[in-house]
Amino acid sequence: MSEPVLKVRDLSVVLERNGRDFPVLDGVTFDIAPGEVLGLVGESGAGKSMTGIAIIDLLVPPLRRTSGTIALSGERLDQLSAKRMRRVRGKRIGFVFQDPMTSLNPVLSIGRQLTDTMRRHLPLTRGEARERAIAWLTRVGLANPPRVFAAAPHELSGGQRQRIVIALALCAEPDLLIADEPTTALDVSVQAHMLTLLRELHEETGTAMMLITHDLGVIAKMADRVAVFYAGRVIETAPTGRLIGAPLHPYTAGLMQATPAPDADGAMRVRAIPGAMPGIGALPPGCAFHPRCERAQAICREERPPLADAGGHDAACYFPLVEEVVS
Amino acid sequence: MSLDDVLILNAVSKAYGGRASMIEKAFGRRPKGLQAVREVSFTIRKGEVMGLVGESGCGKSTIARMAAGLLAPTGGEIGRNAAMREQMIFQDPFSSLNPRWRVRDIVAEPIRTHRLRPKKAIDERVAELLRQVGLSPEDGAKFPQAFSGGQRQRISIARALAGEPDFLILDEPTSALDVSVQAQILDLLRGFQAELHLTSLFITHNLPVVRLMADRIGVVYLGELVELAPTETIFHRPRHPYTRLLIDAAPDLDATDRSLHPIPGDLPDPSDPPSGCVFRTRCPFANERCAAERPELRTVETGQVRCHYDLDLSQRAAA
Amino acid sequence: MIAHTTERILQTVLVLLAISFIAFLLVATLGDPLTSLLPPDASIADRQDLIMRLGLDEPLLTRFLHFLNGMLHGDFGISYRTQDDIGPMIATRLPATIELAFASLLVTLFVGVPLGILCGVRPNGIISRGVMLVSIAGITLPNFVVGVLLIAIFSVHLGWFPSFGRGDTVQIGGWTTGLLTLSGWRAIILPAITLAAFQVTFVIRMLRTQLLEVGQSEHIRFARARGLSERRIWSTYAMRNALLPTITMLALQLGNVIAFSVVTEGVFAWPGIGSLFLQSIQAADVPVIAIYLIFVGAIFMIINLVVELIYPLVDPRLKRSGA
Amino acid sequence: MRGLAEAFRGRPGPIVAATLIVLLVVYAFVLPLVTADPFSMSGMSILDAFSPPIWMDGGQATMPFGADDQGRNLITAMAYGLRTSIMVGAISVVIGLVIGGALGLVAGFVGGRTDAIIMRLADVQLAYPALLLAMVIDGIATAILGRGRSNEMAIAIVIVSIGIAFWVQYARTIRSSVMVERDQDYVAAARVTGRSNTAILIQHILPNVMAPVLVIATINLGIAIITEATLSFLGIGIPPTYPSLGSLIRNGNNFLQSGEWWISVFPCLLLVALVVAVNVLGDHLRDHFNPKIRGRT
Repeated sequence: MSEPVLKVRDLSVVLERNGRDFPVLDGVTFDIAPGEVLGLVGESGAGKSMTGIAIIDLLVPPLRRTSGTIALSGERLDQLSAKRMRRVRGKRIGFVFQDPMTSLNPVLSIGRQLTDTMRRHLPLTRGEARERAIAWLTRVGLANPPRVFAAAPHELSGGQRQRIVIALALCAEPDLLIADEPTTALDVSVQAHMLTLLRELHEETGTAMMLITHDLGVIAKMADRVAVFYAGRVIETAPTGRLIGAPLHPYTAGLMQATPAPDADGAMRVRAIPGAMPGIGALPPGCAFHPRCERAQAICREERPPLADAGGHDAACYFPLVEEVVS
Repeated sequence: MSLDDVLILNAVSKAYGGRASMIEKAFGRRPKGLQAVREVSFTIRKGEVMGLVGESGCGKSTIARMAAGLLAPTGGEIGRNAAMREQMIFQDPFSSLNPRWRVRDIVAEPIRTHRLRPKKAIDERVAELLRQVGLSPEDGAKFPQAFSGGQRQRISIARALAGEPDFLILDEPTSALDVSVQAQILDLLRGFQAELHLTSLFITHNLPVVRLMADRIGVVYLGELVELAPTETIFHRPRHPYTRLLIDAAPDLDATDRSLHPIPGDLPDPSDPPSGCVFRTRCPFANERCAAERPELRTVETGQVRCHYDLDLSQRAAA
Repeated sequence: MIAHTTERILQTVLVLLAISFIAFLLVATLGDPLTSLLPPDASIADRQDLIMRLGLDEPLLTRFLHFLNGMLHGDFGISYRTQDDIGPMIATRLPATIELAFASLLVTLFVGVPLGILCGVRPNGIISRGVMLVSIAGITLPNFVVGVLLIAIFSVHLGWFPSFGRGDTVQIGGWTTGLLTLSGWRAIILPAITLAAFQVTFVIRMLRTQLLEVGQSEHIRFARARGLSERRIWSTYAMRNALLPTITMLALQLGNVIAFSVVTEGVFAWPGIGSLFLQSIQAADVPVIAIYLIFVGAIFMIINLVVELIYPLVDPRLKRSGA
Repeated sequence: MRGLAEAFRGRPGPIVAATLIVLLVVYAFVLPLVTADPFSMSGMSILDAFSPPIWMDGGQATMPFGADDQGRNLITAMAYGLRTSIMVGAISVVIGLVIGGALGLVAGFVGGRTDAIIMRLADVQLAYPALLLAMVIDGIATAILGRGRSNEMAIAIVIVSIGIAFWVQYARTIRSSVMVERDQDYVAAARVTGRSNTAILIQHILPNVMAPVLVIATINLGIAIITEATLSFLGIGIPPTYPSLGSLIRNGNNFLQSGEWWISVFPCLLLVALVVAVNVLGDHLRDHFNPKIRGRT
């Protein structure tokens, strides 16, 4: 296997409140292979977006990274100076934020924002940057690129803006694209357009992608592999098909059953997990999921299960759903 | 209005804006209004759950607010029994509870308003309702700020049940919630549905959710009701192209078929809707007739559809 | 857009007419011009003559039209207190007020803007915290107290600057300026600081709040995530968003500047229209008060209008929402 | 009450400010009960005229802050002046609040034409800063009522002038808060339940707009006190023969040049202390009640 594009080991982030540190991310570990799409899935507050922000080192107080190594194509990002890190952001890691309505600077033209970003990272003249910007606007499927180039963000729809956000993230040709809930703020019909665009660009450029979402449907269509987050920890990773076909962790299974869907007979079913995900500072000892877990036993309450390495489908659980297949 | 009809909407429309300014009046110009809802008709029968689906800005929430009597229609009429008790559950769990009221007063308000219980029995009733929605009676002494989004929706449900409504309106009740919390709320609602046989209007943009909850579903596009049919008919034999495309657009959990099915084109400007059929600009079957003539809402078998043609849409179109 | 502009201009004119009418009513109903303007031993004929001359026998609306017409031709009426024409009274005092306002604007720009930017970009720095602490005083201290304390320290105790007047002035055409003499410059410093105290703190706090808000916005986070340099982010991406509302708010604070100029001119016996207004209030000189009201109202409404009409040209967000 | 106690926990600035306000109020309302009015003949002693503060040569223990040109003991005169300033400020805030609050509540809740009329009126008034307006109203009242008015009349005129000059701000604040609350879903829920407009306005909306009203009333108390002091200082408001902080400073200002600085500077400092304390408290209350900062966590 070749060197992973991104290698995250034991990443931990804390939130400082009243002089005390509360864990927000705890020992997050995963790899992204070249050209791979890794899906990060979980509920709000599980730490998936925080992971993305921590990788590009944009955490702001009271949040702080306390441990972990982050390597981009072998280079340790966690050891870079702030100045060199700024050269990584945008140039080697592109980032797409969730809300296209607030992601663009309202008083600068689209063209200005694109050319500024490109000229920061690539040796381009003003004219070349403009040409490339227009090419990118065409590439992300916008009609009449010269008009869009001169337009201000408020003149464009949410879908158009998200296309521009994607162009901004990719215009310096990064090795890795982190997309944080890129379709959550969009309607179903626009969402499918955006996923199609992301898939096309991913196939054309070969850029590896980290796709953060709470939507298992998006995961099923887009991701090669999945990491499931719960209460700041990765509790299961697997190739998408295996995870959706036969999840090992009871939480993953519960999450899928909580999504309303027709069963084999075509009847709709939904099954809720009792209780709620523990908030920051309210983590129980042992497995963070044990208070809600039907299978929990004494050891789950006392000792935190490690993310067992089981040949590509790993779950942090003492009593995984080994043989059971969830329909 | 038959005894079994709880609410009748007859060609109901709602237009916004369009107040002429001084100058516009002087020049005799007509201001551009926004037609949020256009000639929507349907009837909700006693004991059924009617669902409305559509994308944001399609007018479904406006319909809900008109059904609740919060907005007056600018055209058509809404028939309802004057003595009918209504309740509503809202999308935003934060703004739907008065932050200065204790939970027990919030839940008791409909009981007091409609004098549903003698004064002495109110506390007992509130405690019972809080237990029913999965909270404890002690929670009644707290203010809404002490609760999470999911718990707040439970309080909203308790308040709605307290009013012993003849008709319940749910406007995106789970859209602000995470999947696992959504499942809990849907479970709770389904339980009450089965137990109390509530008549309700359930509004959402989420197709699996409406499929789970509703007996009949209305599909709304650009202010118009384009299709109305029993739930399983909508999903197995949709008759409007928009319904078909909407069903296909949402990614399902099947990781073996990775095809995506975007609806072609963009949503038109709602203040300047297309001529004829509102969906024709994005419809794969559209022809000249669709641009020239606005289709009627036709009754077909068990449902109604606003399309000129009888299309076979039971299969997903090829990707 | 054009319809909108015309409508706003019409509205402004209407409000100005309303203000003028109220001011006119004050003149017409309050005080008795005959006893104010005529000597006590004036004859019936003299009285009759004055009534005719002032048009006091005509209907109210006609008199209002005369009043408006007079104003358009530079005839603002006669002061009860000094019996002079109000127009020249204002004209001779206007330069002093304008120079004072200009000097305080300079102080605001050269002190307020840099400090505001500093406090917004480095909110936790030692200097920023100090500036914010001092600015509490600036925003709460009454204008006249600032003046009195400045006089107590810099003119009485230290004797650096004069405590009243404009110093030596030079006449250039119709304009009397104090900015060409050393004593004129020394005289304007304390009043200018007094008048600027409020604006400076206002600009600092406003810029700081705006920059802090913009600094936390999603688009700045996105700009950082694209690797743009901090210098570029603050100087272009954040500053443009922060400056517009600050400038607008500052323009809308003009009314307060006018009010404070009255106080400042009172404290420093500055011979501008503020102290004229003050003397008129003390003497219940209604015609001058009325003209001053119209004058201030007109300035405020016009600035408001200009800001509102120019804003869309500067802020692309509003380009199309006007119509 | 518990909410109020919680509002101050761990915040030294506001605690100091609140304590200072309590002390100043005690000073202003208790000292005049036990001392002769320095503005009556019995309260002055011309022999003590220009007596300096206690730490300067010739200072007297009975006059720690010195005496003014008429031999009034400044510590007593300032208590009387402070009492006038606090009362004028408070009553004018109440007047502005009653007028503006009622109009704002109605404008925000009823909307439509009523709202338009009230707000156009407010717009015209907003062309003038409140301070200037208070000056004009005071000046016009003087023109109507004539020069020879009594001290009590002068105080009443100042109170009304400031009250009227500030109603717009209350009206606008309350109107916009009402409009925000009016569109909240909890109001819609109450409507669907069948509550009447009056019940919704009083039981649902009013409790939610009280916080911003309290905040703006506190902040405006400071501004009203400043306005009174400014008017009196400029010789428009309260006459120099009656004690208020502004009239004391105005009187002292005559002797600033000749070196008797304490006659104006001490009332100045007292005014500053009062206003800064009120403002710190107001700022704190504003932050405390700001839903952007608090709440949804």
